Amino acid sequence: MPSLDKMSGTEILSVGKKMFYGGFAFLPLLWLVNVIYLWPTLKRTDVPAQLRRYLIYSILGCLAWFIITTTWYALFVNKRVTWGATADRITVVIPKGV
Amino acid sequence: MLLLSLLLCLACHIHFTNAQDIATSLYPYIYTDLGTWPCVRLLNATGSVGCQSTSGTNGILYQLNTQDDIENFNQNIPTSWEQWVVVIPYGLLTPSNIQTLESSKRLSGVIAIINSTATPGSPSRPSSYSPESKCPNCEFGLYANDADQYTWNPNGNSMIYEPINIPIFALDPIDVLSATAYRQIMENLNYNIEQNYRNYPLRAVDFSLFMWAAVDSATCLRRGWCFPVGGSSVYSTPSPNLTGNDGKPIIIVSATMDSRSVFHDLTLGVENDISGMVAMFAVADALSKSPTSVASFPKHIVYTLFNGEAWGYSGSQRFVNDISTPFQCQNITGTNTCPIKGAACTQPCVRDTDFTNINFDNIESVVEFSSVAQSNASGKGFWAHTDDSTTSGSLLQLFVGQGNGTYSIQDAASDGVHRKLPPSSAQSFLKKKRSIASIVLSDFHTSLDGYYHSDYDDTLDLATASSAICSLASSAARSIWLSAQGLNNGTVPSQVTADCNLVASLLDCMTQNYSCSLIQQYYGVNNAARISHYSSVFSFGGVSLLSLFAFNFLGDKNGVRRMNGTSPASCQSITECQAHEYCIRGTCVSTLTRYHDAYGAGIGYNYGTGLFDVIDESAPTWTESTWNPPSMRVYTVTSTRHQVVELVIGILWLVSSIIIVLYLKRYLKKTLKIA
Amino acid sequence: MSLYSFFGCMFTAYGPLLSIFFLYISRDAQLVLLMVCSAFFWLIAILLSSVIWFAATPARDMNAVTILHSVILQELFRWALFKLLHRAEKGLMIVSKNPKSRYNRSVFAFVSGFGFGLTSALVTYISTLVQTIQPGVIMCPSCPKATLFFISAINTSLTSLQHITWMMIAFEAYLNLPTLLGILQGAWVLASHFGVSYAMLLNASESVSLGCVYAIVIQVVILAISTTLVVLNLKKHYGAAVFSRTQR
Amino acid sequence: MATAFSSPRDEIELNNTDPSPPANSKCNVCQKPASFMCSSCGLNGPRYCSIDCQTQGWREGHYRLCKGNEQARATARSRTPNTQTDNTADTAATDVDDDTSLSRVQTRNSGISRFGAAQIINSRQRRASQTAANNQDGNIPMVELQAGETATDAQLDEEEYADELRFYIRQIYLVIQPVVICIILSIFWVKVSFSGTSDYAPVRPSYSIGSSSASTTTGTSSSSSVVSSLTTALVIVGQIVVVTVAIVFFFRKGWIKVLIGFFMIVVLGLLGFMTYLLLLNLIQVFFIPLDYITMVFALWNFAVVGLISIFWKGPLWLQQAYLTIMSSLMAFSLTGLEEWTTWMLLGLLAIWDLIAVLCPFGPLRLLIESSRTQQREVPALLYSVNAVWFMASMEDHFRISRSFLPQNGHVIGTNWIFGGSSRNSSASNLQELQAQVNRSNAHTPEPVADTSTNTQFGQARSESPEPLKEAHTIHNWRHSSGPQGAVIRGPQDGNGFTRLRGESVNTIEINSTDHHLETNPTTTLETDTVTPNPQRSDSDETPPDEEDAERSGLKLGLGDFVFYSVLIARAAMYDWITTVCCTVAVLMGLTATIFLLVLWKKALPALPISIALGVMFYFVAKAVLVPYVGALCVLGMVAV
Repeated sequence: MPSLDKMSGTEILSVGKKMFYGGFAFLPLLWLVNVIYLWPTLKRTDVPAQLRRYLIYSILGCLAWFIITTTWYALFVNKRVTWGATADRITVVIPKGV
Repeated sequence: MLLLSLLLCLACHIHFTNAQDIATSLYPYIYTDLGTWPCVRLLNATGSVGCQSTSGTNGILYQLNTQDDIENFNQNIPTSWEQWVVVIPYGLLTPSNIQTLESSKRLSGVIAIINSTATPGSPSRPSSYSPESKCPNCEFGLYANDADQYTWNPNGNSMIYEPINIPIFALDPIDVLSATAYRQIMENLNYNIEQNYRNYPLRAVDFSLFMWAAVDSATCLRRGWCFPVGGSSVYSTPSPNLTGNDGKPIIIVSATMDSRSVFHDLTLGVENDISGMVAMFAVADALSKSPTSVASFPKHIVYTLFNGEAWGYSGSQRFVNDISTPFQCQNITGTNTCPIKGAACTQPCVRDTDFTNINFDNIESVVEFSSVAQSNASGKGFWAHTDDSTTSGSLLQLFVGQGNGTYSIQDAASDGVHRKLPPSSAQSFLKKKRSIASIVLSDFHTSLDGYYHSDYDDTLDLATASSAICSLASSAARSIWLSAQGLNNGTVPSQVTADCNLVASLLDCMTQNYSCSLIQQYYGVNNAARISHYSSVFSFGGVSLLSLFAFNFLGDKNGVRRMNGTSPASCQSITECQAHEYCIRGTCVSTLTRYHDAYGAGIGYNYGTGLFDVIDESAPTWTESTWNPPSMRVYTVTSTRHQVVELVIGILWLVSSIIIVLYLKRYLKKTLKIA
Repeated sequence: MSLYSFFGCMFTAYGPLLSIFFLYISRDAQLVLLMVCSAFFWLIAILLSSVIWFAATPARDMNAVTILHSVILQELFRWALFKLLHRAEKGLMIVSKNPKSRYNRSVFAFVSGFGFGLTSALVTYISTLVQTIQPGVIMCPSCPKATLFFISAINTSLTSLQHITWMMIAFEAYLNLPTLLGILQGAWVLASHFGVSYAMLLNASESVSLGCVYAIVIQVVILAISTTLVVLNLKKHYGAAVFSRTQR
Repeated sequence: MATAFSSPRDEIELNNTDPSPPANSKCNVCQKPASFMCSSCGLNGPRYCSIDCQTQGWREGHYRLCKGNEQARATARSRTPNTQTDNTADTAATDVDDDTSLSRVQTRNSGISRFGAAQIINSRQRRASQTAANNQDGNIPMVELQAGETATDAQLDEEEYADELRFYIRQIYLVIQPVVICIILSIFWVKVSFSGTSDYAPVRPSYSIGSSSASTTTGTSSSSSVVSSLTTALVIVGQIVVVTVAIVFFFRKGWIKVLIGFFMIVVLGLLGFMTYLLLLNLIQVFFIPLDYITMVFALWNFAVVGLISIFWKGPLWLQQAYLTIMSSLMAFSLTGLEEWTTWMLLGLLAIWDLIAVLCPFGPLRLLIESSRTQQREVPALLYSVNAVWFMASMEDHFRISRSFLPQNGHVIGTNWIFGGSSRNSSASNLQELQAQVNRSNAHTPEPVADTSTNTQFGQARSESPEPLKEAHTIHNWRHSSGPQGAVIRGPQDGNGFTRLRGESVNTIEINSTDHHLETNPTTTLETDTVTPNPQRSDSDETPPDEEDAERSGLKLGLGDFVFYSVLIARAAMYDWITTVCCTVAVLMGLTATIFLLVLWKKALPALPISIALGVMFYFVAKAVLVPYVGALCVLGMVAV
């Protein structure tokens, strides 16, 4: 795995594109990695301009997922008791005493 | 080299297995573990009651002796940031007091002293302390729907119905272990008092009392983290050929087998359950001595000892339901979750089906012994409580007539106030069929015993109690002997008299010395001095010590010995006897004495999942949570100020060293071009 | 106790070591390796000492005896470490950031002393430190107002610093051993090591009141003397320019 | 483990021993046919027939003319300020455009050094008497010049030697960091999940703070369970052996894709399942209410991203984090074994590694052989006695021919064993020859390193097996020696084996062919002594980056990581003192190699040392040290 600055702009673009499309498989983390990984290369001149678009989309998708998951989790934690048996069924390890 | 080291280590490891890690070896120098009697969490259909705490709740020991101390706790505590564990007399353990203490935010736990005999000067017991509600179990009783129920327990503070989020432990020096715990706590408490709670280091306690269950019975049963409160009732009858369709009326002679209190390990209930149980035993013994066998009488006599009565009449309600509803057994082969081995029926899961012989419609009258120990000496004599003077008038007259001088039996309604039945199993029968004649015999008239369902209910004057119970048992036995023959008066043979020595020894066995000679006759028990009368949790086929004794005793009194020629057929174990025979006191006895399941009527066993679940929220659904082993330990603590000082010193030391190192580095770089 | 005293004790015991390590040693791979090596040597010494302690069953609870052979073993391994480093010095010199620096030898001594100090601090105190998270405490027998945990922390910290100075003096001593000076310096190291260890017997004695204070005072005094010795040595070698470095 | 490489390198030595000295060059001093040249002046410098002649010639005044001397001084000067030994020097070289003498010198030294390791040692020992004086006080050129004899050699030796040591020390250090992190992680897992409140801990020993001591229970059980645990350990090791053999088989068959697929699955499963187990612990210990939806989502992200970043692309730190976490997970899951099983397993595994690598028919060794004969990349399989190990450095597979050598703490062992063996095997003047040639190459004019032309050329050449083999191994070798573990980085993607090899080869080929073009008589020698040039060429064309150095550091191979972590996790289950002891032991095992190197010029692989020390320390500490400390230091309050 070569470090980025050894890669040509087109390669970087393809990497970014692959990671972006890969992220649609419920992989917001991949989007995040994509951004963190490739963002510094945006400064480079030989990197095609589309890359920026892909990265921005990745950020947006990542944010969307983040919001979704956090809201869901908050909902779950607070409503767990009231949901009763169904909540227990989807709980991994039911915490004792609460 | 590797192998060498391995061998070497093998050797040293095998030789020095006594090695301890530092934590283990240091532990005894810091902590003293004490035996504990916690108040635990119970749940019902609507929520949870009792105590719980996550592990590691700790605080400095602090003594509160009087009500004023509690009121002024907030002002008196020396520092406003430490946590305290208050040591209070059990009598001050009331919801309001706990609330007052908790409101100070400085309370982390409570230690309640029940018997403070070891320390003179500490406050004595209040005349009455009952943690029960003012009308115990009324919501499950016969008069649940009545507009104005009589409050039988006016001085009840319903402590046992309080959900409390701090740990509460009891101290009661009744045996060696608890005596050490008591002494330890007291010594450390006195040390703190000498230090005036200000000169650190002081002595602190920490509890762990972690309850698994939460929310309510339905939830915890579903999660399998709690079990229904209950046990096994015992019923027995002298008439072996009792069947449902023989048309003979049935007289139920009943008593309660269990009691209740804040600390289940200490539950004894001398007044509440033991006295009545002993009285019933005495009656059974007296009637068994009748020259003409009671089995031949025109009416059947059935003795019933109900378990779990303190928890919404669990035993009696279940018994009544089972005998009043037609029993059909569908034996599910294959997926059969009935835990009982050799069950007569796997669904419903029952040991035996003999209870079907008791036809509820044939039940004519119920005679129940409530608390009859006369310990609260409110005027010698007993009171006969009835639901309705018309239906049970004749029975009442019979009993009143049989009462003798010193311990007379009076009609509780004789003062013109009709209070109906006190909390009793009879209510369960009448709930099904109001026309049953019922009479509840008790030593209280207008209100329940002052220590009703309290941990204070643990002492009695053996002489007075035994004589009282003895006389009551005699008169009751005579009354029942008569009524079993349908007579209203007549001469009862002198044999039908309670054996006062038996009563005395029974009382002794039940209260203090469970491994007494009387019980040793039936089966071997050793070093079981005082057993808890809390019905504990129900398990299929499980039998508590009390049920075991009741079964053997009643079976012995009501059973028929099989004679090999002249001598009774002797046995060592039940395997040596024929079917339907039991090996009681070394002889094979055939008797109609059975256990019966007793747990909340609102709880049902789910044969699909093999778990219990709540089927009726209105009926009693009490469950007890599963808990990690509770622990309480004493140790020394320093003040928070002291600890903060340590922290500050550490930080200063660290920062200064950092500064020195940085300075030297720069200095060396600058001057020496190195480092 | 609580987290307060946990961090308090931790910073007190390991503060200097941590700051020295992260600010100075960890920046240089070679020094780290050197540190590990000397740490290893101290560990061997203490292991042997503990084996002796275990074997000598009757003398187990005589701490004086234990200290005796423990200190002797430590000094022996200090010497062995010196021998080792002396052989490797050439290599070390080459590898060091500035091979021709005249101060390398002192740096090596310092770092290996640090290794000794670090391991001794870890082995002797870390288990106690973990105990401070739990609520209970043990009070120091000689100073009933202070906790055993904190007093031990102070001792640990001082002792680790002592190890550094001892190592620097000892290396100096071994270098010019045949001479009287060398012998004297070596003797001082041995004596002060014994002094420190035996002084700490006061901590646990119920008879001597405020024993822990005496112990700490003695430690500080000895530390000061050893530091001045180090300073003198360094001055002798490198002139006044390096005076300040020796405060480490 | 990497000691396997002693063999191929030996053989290469032998391959290159026979060539006859060049005919057309005469010794400047004695006019015999010369086989040596002044390393500093290189091809256009004077030629000698023997050391003696050279030293004579030096005395006769060559030292005045010799460029190498000045440059050597330049080197000495230029090296002192920069801390980052060679990397920064190289970056400097690149910042300053191309062929400034500085860059050349730097790269030359860095280049030579790796290669010359063995010879340096030998020549050192040979000349111990002479250099003794100089060695005492650093390597200041002037001193040596005054000292006179073999100034150049001595001084260059010093530098090469220093390069060696610096490189290895740096490697070890880079290895130590992740090892320590991994160890800390495993300790944390253990402390958390054995804190008693978890039902999901791999095993529930009767160990709990304060209540009961582990030793009593294990002690009672130990004597009886030793046999059973031994069998268990044997079973596990057997599985590992089978896996290894299977891997070797696949590899020889050339089913690389199968291997990759297999290991991808393994990694996925590991990341998924082990993380799941650990998660169960954590959420139970900390009473976290977690629902399956969230958990599956999180696990899926974690595992897949890990897979991608390990096998394909991702930030380096992320990759390293994954590898470290994974090894700690592995160690954690291995703590589930019964105590004695763990010890047996550790011992047996260490032994098995040695066998697999050292004995002539060890699978790993065979693997190397085949990798050489078949010119197929060995992804750092060497650590892979188990899947994790292999996976540990899978990304190697997709990188250009990167040797596993430098990435392994045991490299030193390799080099020195190699040095020793070749010393014994071949005539010592061969070594001298080599040494000389090194220096000579140091001065060969810089070849035109034009990548575009190189590529075709290389690919054209890359069919010929014989030079290829050399080139290939040399290449590895060079990287093994590259002070910053630098690699040729070029356009490449997942499946670029041939291309990568093509490149890696062609650089070599180019250089060697340069010399061919120069019709340098000593070509055959140079083909493998040529290392400096490609080193320089690619380090010129590509600024070396810290990443690679770190990456190579991490390449200790999670195999070792897991060994160490298991050892210390097991120790952490008893007491903190044992934990400290075992940690020191493990680090010492890593460090021992470097010190043995510095001391006796020979080294052992680190792993067995660490394991042996660790196990021994554990038991001694558990049986003796802990009560000792408890009595003396904790209660006696004596800080010895």
